[in-house]
Amino acid sequence: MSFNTVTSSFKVTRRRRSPLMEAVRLGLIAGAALVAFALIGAYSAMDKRAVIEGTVTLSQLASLLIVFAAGHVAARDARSGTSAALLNAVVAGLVAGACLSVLVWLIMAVNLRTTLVAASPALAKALSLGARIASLEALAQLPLIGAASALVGALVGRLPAGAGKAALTGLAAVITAGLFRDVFASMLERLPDLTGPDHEVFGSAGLNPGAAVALFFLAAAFALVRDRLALKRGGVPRSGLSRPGLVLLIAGVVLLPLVTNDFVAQVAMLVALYMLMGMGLNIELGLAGLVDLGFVAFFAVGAYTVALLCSSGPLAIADVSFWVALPVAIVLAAVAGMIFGLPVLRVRGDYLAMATLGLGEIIRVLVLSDALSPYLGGSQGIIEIDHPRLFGWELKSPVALYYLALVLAGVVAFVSLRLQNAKIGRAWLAMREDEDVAQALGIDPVASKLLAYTIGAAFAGAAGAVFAALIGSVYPHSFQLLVSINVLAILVIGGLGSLPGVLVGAIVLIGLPELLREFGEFRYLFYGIALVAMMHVRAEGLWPAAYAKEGVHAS
Amino acid sequence: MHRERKDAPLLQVRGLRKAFGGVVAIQNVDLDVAAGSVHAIIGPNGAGKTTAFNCITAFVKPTGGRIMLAGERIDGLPAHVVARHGIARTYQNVRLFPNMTGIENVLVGQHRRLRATFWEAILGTGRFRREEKEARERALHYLDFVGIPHRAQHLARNMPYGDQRRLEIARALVGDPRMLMLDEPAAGMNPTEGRLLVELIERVRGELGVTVVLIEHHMRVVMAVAERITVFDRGAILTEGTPGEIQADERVIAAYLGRRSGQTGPAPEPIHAVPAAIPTLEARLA
Amino acid sequence: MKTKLLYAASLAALLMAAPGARAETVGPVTDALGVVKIGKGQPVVIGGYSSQSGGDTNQGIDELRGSEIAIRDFGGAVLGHPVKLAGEDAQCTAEGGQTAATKLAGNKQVVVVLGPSCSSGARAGAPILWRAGISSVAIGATAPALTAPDRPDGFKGFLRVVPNDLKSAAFTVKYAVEKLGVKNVATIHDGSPYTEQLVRAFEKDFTAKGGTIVASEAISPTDTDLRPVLTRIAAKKPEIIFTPVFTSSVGFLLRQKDEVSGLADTKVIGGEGVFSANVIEAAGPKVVGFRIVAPSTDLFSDKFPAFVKAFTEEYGEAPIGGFSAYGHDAATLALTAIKAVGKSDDEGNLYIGRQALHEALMATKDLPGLTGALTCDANGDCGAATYAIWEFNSDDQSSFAPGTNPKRIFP
Amino acid sequence: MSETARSATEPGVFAEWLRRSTWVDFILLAIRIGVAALVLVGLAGGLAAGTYSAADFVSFTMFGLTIGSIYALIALGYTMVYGILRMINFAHGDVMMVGSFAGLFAAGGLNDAGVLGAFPLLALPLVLAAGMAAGALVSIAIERIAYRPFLHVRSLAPLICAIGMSFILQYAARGLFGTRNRAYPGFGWMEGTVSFAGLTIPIPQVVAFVAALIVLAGLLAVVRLTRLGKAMRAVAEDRDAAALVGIDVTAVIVATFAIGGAMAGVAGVLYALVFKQITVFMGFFLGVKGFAAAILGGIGNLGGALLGGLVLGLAEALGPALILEGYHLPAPYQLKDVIGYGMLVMILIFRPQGLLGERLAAKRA
Repeated sequence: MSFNTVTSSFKVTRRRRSPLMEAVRLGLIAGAALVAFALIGAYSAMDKRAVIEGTVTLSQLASLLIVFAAGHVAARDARSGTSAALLNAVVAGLVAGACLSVLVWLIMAVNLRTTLVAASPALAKALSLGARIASLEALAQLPLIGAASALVGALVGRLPAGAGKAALTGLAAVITAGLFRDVFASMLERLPDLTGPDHEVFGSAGLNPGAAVALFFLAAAFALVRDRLALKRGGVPRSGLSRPGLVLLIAGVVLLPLVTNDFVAQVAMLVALYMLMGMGLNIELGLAGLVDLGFVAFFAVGAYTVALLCSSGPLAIADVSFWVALPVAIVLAAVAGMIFGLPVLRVRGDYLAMATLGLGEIIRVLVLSDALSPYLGGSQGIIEIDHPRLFGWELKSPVALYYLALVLAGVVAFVSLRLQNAKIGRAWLAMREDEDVAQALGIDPVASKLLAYTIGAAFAGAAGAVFAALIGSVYPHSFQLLVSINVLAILVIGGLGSLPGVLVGAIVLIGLPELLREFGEFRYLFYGIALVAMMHVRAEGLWPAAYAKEGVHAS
Repeated sequence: MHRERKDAPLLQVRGLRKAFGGVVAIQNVDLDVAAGSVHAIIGPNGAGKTTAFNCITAFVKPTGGRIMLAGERIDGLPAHVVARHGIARTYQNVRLFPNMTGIENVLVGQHRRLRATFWEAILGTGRFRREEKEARERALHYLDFVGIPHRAQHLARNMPYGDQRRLEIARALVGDPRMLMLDEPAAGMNPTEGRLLVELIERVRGELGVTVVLIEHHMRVVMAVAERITVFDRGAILTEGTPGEIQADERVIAAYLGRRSGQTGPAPEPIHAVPAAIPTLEARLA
Repeated sequence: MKTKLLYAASLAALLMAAPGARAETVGPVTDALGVVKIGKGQPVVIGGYSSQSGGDTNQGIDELRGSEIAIRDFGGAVLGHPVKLAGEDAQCTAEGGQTAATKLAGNKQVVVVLGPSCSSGARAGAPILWRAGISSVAIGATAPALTAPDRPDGFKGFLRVVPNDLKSAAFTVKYAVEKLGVKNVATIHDGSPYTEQLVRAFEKDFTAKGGTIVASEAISPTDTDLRPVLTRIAAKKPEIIFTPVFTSSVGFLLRQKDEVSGLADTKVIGGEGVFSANVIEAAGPKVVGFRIVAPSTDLFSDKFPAFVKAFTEEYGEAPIGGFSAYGHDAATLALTAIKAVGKSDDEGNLYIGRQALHEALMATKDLPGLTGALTCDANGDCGAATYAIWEFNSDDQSSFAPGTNPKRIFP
Repeated sequence: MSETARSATEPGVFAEWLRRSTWVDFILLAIRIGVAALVLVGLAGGLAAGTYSAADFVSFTMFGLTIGSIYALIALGYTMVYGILRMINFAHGDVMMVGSFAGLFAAGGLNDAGVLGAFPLLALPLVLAAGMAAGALVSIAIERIAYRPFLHVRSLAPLICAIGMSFILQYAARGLFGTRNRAYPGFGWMEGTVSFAGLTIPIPQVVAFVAALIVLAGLLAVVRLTRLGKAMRAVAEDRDAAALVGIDVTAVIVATFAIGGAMAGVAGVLYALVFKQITVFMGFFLGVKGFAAAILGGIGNLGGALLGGLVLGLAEALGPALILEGYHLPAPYQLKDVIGYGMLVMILIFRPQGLLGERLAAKRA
């Protein structure tokens, strides 16, 4: 049964149905999503986190949004008039809510827990929203709330374009502020206290209700004003990121850790590390078209090199400065790339993906093994790695190390750009476009792929070196296949072959999930959903490479 | 360093054979292309012309036989090494780098001419910049040479078909080949474009001194530019000679006619083209 | 100009970010490391970090669930304030531990932190928390170095309720040598820092006592067919196999052991990671006769079944490993200390001094926990550390109850 | 004339090889020699060490065949889908996990209904059917979500989507069914063992091996004898041409995914019957191994999938004992994945068509 609920929510076939049937169908889809959300345990977990203090929890918000979307879609049907559209939305909302009611009733009436562990009385209690568990009142209120939320969704869709957009902007602002409470709260802490102690914007978990209302109207007003201005200038209100957007983004990347707390700096640091790796893989995959799932191996080579050279622990083979170890790490990673690259690069496409996956796993298993543990520490890793020193300063805090990673990322971006616009970069692109033709033009495919692979590996080695210095210890557990998959996903989400895309991808896939770290058990579930959704909505990535964009406009 | 004697064959093919599984595509192909000449290969569809091309440019590995360019064996070498010996080609169904611009396509064609190293590129040294600048100028020059100077900044995939063909020729020429191999360059062209193509091929041979081998169905074009013609039929060479000899050869006409009756979709042009080409040829010779 | 400004700004940031808590007086409390003020009706926030994703998810989720049950058992409140557990994901990696710890350290309301599950995370995370004045009570980090007398200053704020590997290894050796009188032992670890370290400690102790390690093998947690490695072990003819690996591997090991000739009479001794009902399900009938080294809970044996019952009701499944009990004990230890040092003013605000809390934690003595009486020593080891050998005697999962199944057979 | 010229200048074989080869070929030859030397030295050392008796080696072989049958079952599903789409279904291993759980719940239901006790022989087909149905359903969903929208674009989207689906399946299953290890029921008659050539083999292992053969035969029959099979082969050969001659390509692909998913379900249930316990995270790496087996045998080749699975299983079981033992490495079985993946990499480099396959890798490129 559970599988049917999961799959049925995806079966969106485009058949002509009567509007009412369509509304019921949408309601059922939303209901299935709600039930799945509850049954995987996400509802209970997220119910502990408030978005608006004492008013709305994260799971309630998510549920409301699902129904909101269903109502929005139900009312979008162009065939029906406003009242009919609103009625459709209400129906969809009622149905969706009713699905949850049925779930609550089932939980209490039948023992589902032998199969579905999350179908607990606690879940039923949470879904009863304060009423007596599974009482008539509790069961009846869910469809009503659903209908209301769907109605709002429909209304927002039926508003004049500007107003609707403003409402959505306001909503988005409140949700963002509530979700990323920790970031904004830490920023506010650094500002002089303007609002006074009794008017705190944030409670212990989320926005305070008053602040939420104020924020909603502020953001909505801002959106309205911006649209007006844009219209006045004769432009179409733009969506998506533009050149000023890029400048803003970079400014944010550079400055954010300064105005918030160590945690944000730490996350930014991880984002910068993944950017480094992403740019390495971008050379391999984005430019040369080599799918590499063993990328983490070079990250490991860099990290272990620094660990062995800079540790004061028992396994150290030297105790030199980080600045000496860094180039060594980069060179060794590059050499490793060359050694692995040579044999595997004659393989193409998915085969290459599997061959590199195999190589990455081989490296991990070897590093972990008892056979090599006298040299690499096995599962105990290498500890007591010194932090880098710069003019007598020990780069120890997340902020300092973040800037170290950022500077390296800048250098790597510069090198990438230079190479892209040189003979070798053109050769890579040509190889990606049509390997046979490129070869017939005199490009040695193995040599140029090998160079791409080597350079990519070198960048990953640099990331690994910083990683070791940041954590102060390295363990084989940090070099799982997941890291390679993460980097690959960053590239695809950001836009293959696009440097700004790497930045955006790293922020979206590494930065945002980190801020929701407390829901770690659902991290990869949402990660998976995000990957799939992204491919459907915007397969070319959030910030596609310039030429791809040009192509879209021109054709 | 490779100075070709005008009379010596630039390309020598001996006993070339290629089989795909059990199917023999070509066999016993002997071919001599004189340096500085324009040599056409004609024949009905499926006669093995493109397979021979692919063997010469190392796109496929020959099953037997040997290929020599200016006395050096090139069969069995990887395609990029063959390219470095000085063979450039175009493709029956244009194969550009669709997501790269015109100038980028031509720049890729200069790959083996450019000397700046990887480190020079990263550091942006003077030599690198000079070379890049010169390469761009050269690329523009060749775009101009083939007649599409205005396409430099367009994505290859957005260009009209005729321009794509020209771009492909520019990309092949820019690497200073000794021999240019054109696979049906006039396919899909109207008579005007065909004439321009003839002119272009003449200039390639005349101004650049590049030997040209072409596969072509448009007899008008073939008879206008070729000095020698090799006729393929059913995987083997039927005959070889000057345009005049070929036009007089009964077997050639029979081969075309014979194929025509047995085949569903051959090139419609040849039958009418063979006689119609004669005035053009005479005009050229005069 | 712009770059100069930026430079100045980053320097300023570096200064601001520099660690160091200062003495602070808030309300009625003065404390060397700072004071947490909890407004009237506001929750007391206890941080938690454990492995919520990645390969060790089961263990990490179990642990924080154990802590949640402890908070419930404590009445859900301390000194009139509700208790809130802010659980973070430490992923059982160093960087995960570091990130989670940084996040918790950034939250000024966090009073104390429970966790992490893994020594790698503790090594990276504990110093960060202590720099922010926050003590941490580890649940599953067993590396001896973390509470060694010569540990770095950053680990002063680190306590743990799980006994370190040396204690459990020493006890196991004692059992093998004194009770069983065996000479030849094989060991298996699964490449995790915990099992490897424990196995190494055991091997060292056992060899010192005159025993021989005939085979020291390793598997991977994702291995499903252990018969080849068991065949290799069988060739060395050990009397017992010591392997503190986790539930899946134990299940495969026990089920497949009898398919390998020559091991039928070789006893397997597991670790406390499988002190749970789930190992009965995983190993099926072969669990009978399986022995594990786990805390001796006989003093409080009525508590443990109650805990398992409460856990099962809350989460729909019984604890998967043995570490949920440590999660419970860590929370109990922390709440007891908070209760001891928290001071309320007339308006109902609660004040907790960080240094005072740390001292109260370190002063814990004979606190009744699920795993025994908790007493902290000078280095932060609070584990009850009274071990026992338990033997499973039934393959009925519902029969899991320390005392009956598994039954304590030593001492 | 040319004949004589040819024979006069015909160089020796070595000179000819030297002429044709580039630096890459030299290095690859060096790698070949190096790997061969490593294996041979290890082999000699391993045999000389004499750690194991002949009976041990017979046991190793049996273990290898058991796990190999499981790999083969997974590989069969893989190879079906890959043969048609030329895309890795990264989530295939997780489909197997879903099938395994579906079988578990079916068995639980049957047990509660008393069917298991009353008709023990009926249990296996019913449980298998449940696993197959669930596998097929999930697999069809994966096709719909991850593959169909990207059928006509050359991009990484299907790969990324499939990775996403793999995460979704694993973690949704974790949320729904919990993290604990689940014991799989035996069905009475499956609990026993059979004796064969002096070995005592548990019945489920025999069942798994036989099932792999039956599944292979069934798939071969489908592909060779049915209309659907013909259509599948046509689509595998050339999707566009198949569409031109009136084959409903989408339907064929869906059917292929369904069959592949059902095979994964079979693999899941049999895996569980052999190894007796399952968890929600078990699928991913088994899937990778299954894919390795498919490549080893020659992707798209059904017989190859079976052979590849068995060879991979044997390599993992025997490799450490035969090769690593010779180097006196501590804990050689920890390195069995090095052997498994190493074999995969070597096969990809030196014989991309696999043991039985045609040269697809080059053809596709």
